[in-house]
Amino acid sequence: MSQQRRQFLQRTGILAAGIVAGLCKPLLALAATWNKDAFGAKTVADALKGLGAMGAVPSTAIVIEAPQIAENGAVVPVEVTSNLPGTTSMAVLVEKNPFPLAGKFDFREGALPYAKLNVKMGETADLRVIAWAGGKTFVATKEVKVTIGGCGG
Amino acid sequence: MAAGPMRMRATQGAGFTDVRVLMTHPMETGQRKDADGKIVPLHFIQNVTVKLNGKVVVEAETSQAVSRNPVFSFRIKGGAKGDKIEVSWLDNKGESTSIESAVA
Amino acid sequence: MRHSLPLCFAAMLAACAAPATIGERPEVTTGDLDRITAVLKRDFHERGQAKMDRIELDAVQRLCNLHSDNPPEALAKPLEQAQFKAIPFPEGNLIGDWKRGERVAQSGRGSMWSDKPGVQDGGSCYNCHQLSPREPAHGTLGPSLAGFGKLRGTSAEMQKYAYGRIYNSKAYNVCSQMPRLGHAGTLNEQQIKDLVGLLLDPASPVNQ
Amino acid sequence: MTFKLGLVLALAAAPALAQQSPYAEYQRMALENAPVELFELGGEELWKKRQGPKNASLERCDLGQGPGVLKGAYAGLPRHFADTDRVMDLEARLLHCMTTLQGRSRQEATKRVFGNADRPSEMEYLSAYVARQSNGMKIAPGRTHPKEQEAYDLGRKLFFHRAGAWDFSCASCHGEEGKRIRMSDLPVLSNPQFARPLMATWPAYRVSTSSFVTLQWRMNDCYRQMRMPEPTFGSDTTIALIAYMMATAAGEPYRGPAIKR
Repeated sequence: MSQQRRQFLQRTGILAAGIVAGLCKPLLALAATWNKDAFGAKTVADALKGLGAMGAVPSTAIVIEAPQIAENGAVVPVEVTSNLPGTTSMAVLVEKNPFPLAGKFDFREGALPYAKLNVKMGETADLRVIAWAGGKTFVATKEVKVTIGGCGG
Repeated sequence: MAAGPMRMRATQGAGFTDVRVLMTHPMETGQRKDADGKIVPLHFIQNVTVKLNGKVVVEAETSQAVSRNPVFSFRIKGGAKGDKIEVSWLDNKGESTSIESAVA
Repeated sequence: MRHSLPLCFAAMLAACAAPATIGERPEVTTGDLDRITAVLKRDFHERGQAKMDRIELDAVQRLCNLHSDNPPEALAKPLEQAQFKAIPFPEGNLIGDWKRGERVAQSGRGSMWSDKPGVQDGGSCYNCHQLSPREPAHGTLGPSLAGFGKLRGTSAEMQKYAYGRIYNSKAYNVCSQMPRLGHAGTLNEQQIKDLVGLLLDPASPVNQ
Repeated sequence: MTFKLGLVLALAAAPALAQQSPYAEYQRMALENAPVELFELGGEELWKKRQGPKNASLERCDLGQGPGVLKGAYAGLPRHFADTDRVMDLEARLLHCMTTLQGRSRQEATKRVFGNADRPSEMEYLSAYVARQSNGMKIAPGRTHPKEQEAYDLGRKLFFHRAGAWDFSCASCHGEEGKRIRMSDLPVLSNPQFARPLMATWPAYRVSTSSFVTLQWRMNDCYRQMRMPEPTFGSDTTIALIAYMMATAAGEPYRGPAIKR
């Protein structure tokens, strides 16, 4: 465990998280939207079309942190940050997955354009991250190699 | 863990509050076969919402490509000790869960 | 680089901190082997195709356990010869279909309690060996077999060697770490021929 | 003087060691983002849950540091317990507490010791919860009682004992430095240098199956892949092997539960 994580856990040890695990279905159902066209797309091109991000411009201001080699494709940690001023949304796509779009994050006033998640990757592929900023779309990619381990039995 | 606990930790970082949330969910792709060779139906979280003191700050749409038992981190500008953070999820079957805690 | 200088220092330090016996393979006597077998008989139970007779040691296992996998020549040779004699070499061409062989080489199934009884399509070859250079995810417990046939040709002698080595590796090196895949009933004659094809066929990816 | 130099060099080598595996970066990131705490939470609930014919919780269970003491308990196992006159690992001891404190039958309590992603087992949840309380404490299994020495010796012999349909011992795969199965590195578990970091991170969340796995499971699944019959849960054989490997890792600060491939 990293020093950082240990400190993190110690610091948060005092926090008694009040768990309010309840059903608030009607409220959420009303608020929720889910982009069927983009998430149902089987190719990156169709997913980008669904997102309205076809002409995204490459940008080094999008930072993708992911391992170069993943020991297992079932869990690939990905951390995305946009340093583009006025970033309102980011999307994470896994190029060779059956459905490439993994997630889209809308950041409202008060949130930083940052997200960390674990994604599944069927095979070695590029991660493609889109950012929306100032009415334009930007893109960055990073390859993650996925390997086979174990006895396979 | 088909149904189980949810966990959240909101901690102050350098100029932001780090919100780490763990969810118990199978995130089925609809392509996996169970022990009897039957396809396990598609079952995954579609929406994740983060609220700060009741106001929405992050709205996420997700797919079955997110790993089982999802773990997300988000960052909220500023954030003071005691601020209320609420995270909720909604899946494709209409099930949902939420968790609330204060910034530590 | 696994044997970098600082690493050796770390290893030395770690070794100093531990009792001298740790890490070494202990000497065992025939009495020890009998005691261990009795413990295993008490602590294990059959499951699926993995029956309790698998606990019993045969002559090869007994010899290798007694001599830390390094038995004297005088004991090893006769046993190797006996193992060799028991290999049922088929007549004629032993080069099977390398495509089927590749599937057998890729699969890690077979002979486990979790497998269906009977022969599965699994030789577990890539778990330990490099074969086709197209498969980067190969183990390193055994030697690389890339280019195996290219280097050795396809003579009847070589076919027989490859077949025999897969059927019963202990016929060539009595304490080899490689399973006796034919002898143990994990692979059948056709599957071993297909693996010979994978190793020797000039068209096989192993020889590209 | 020379010793000091060696120490400095060894310390300097620590980061180099961590860099050794091409997966080091993956393992660091995956651990930071792993759902291990969910299992610890589930374990805490089970520890406190009243169940069995005696309608009792496990809160008075003695894991070697006194009834109900969890801090450092895992790092001190396996060890000899006077009440059973037996060397026990965490899972065997938990089973003992389920049968004695909760009055459950051995058969019922071991009906499902290894779970899966859909339904983890009680042992898995409880192992996660108990192991966490040894975080940062040095691994120090019992080595003084004659039965502890006996278990260690048996474990060491078992580690190298070749048997079964494929003539394997533990050392067939975990006996030589720098080897791997497919792309998985194979730690030499008889060598403290490799046993220490490995044993310090069990039990663990296994990302390939999204399930939480314990050392009893690891022994069981290795024997499955060695083409042997099945070792009985909590048997002397499995405990002896765990005792041997934990003793080989002694002195390492425990830092689990962690993740595995």
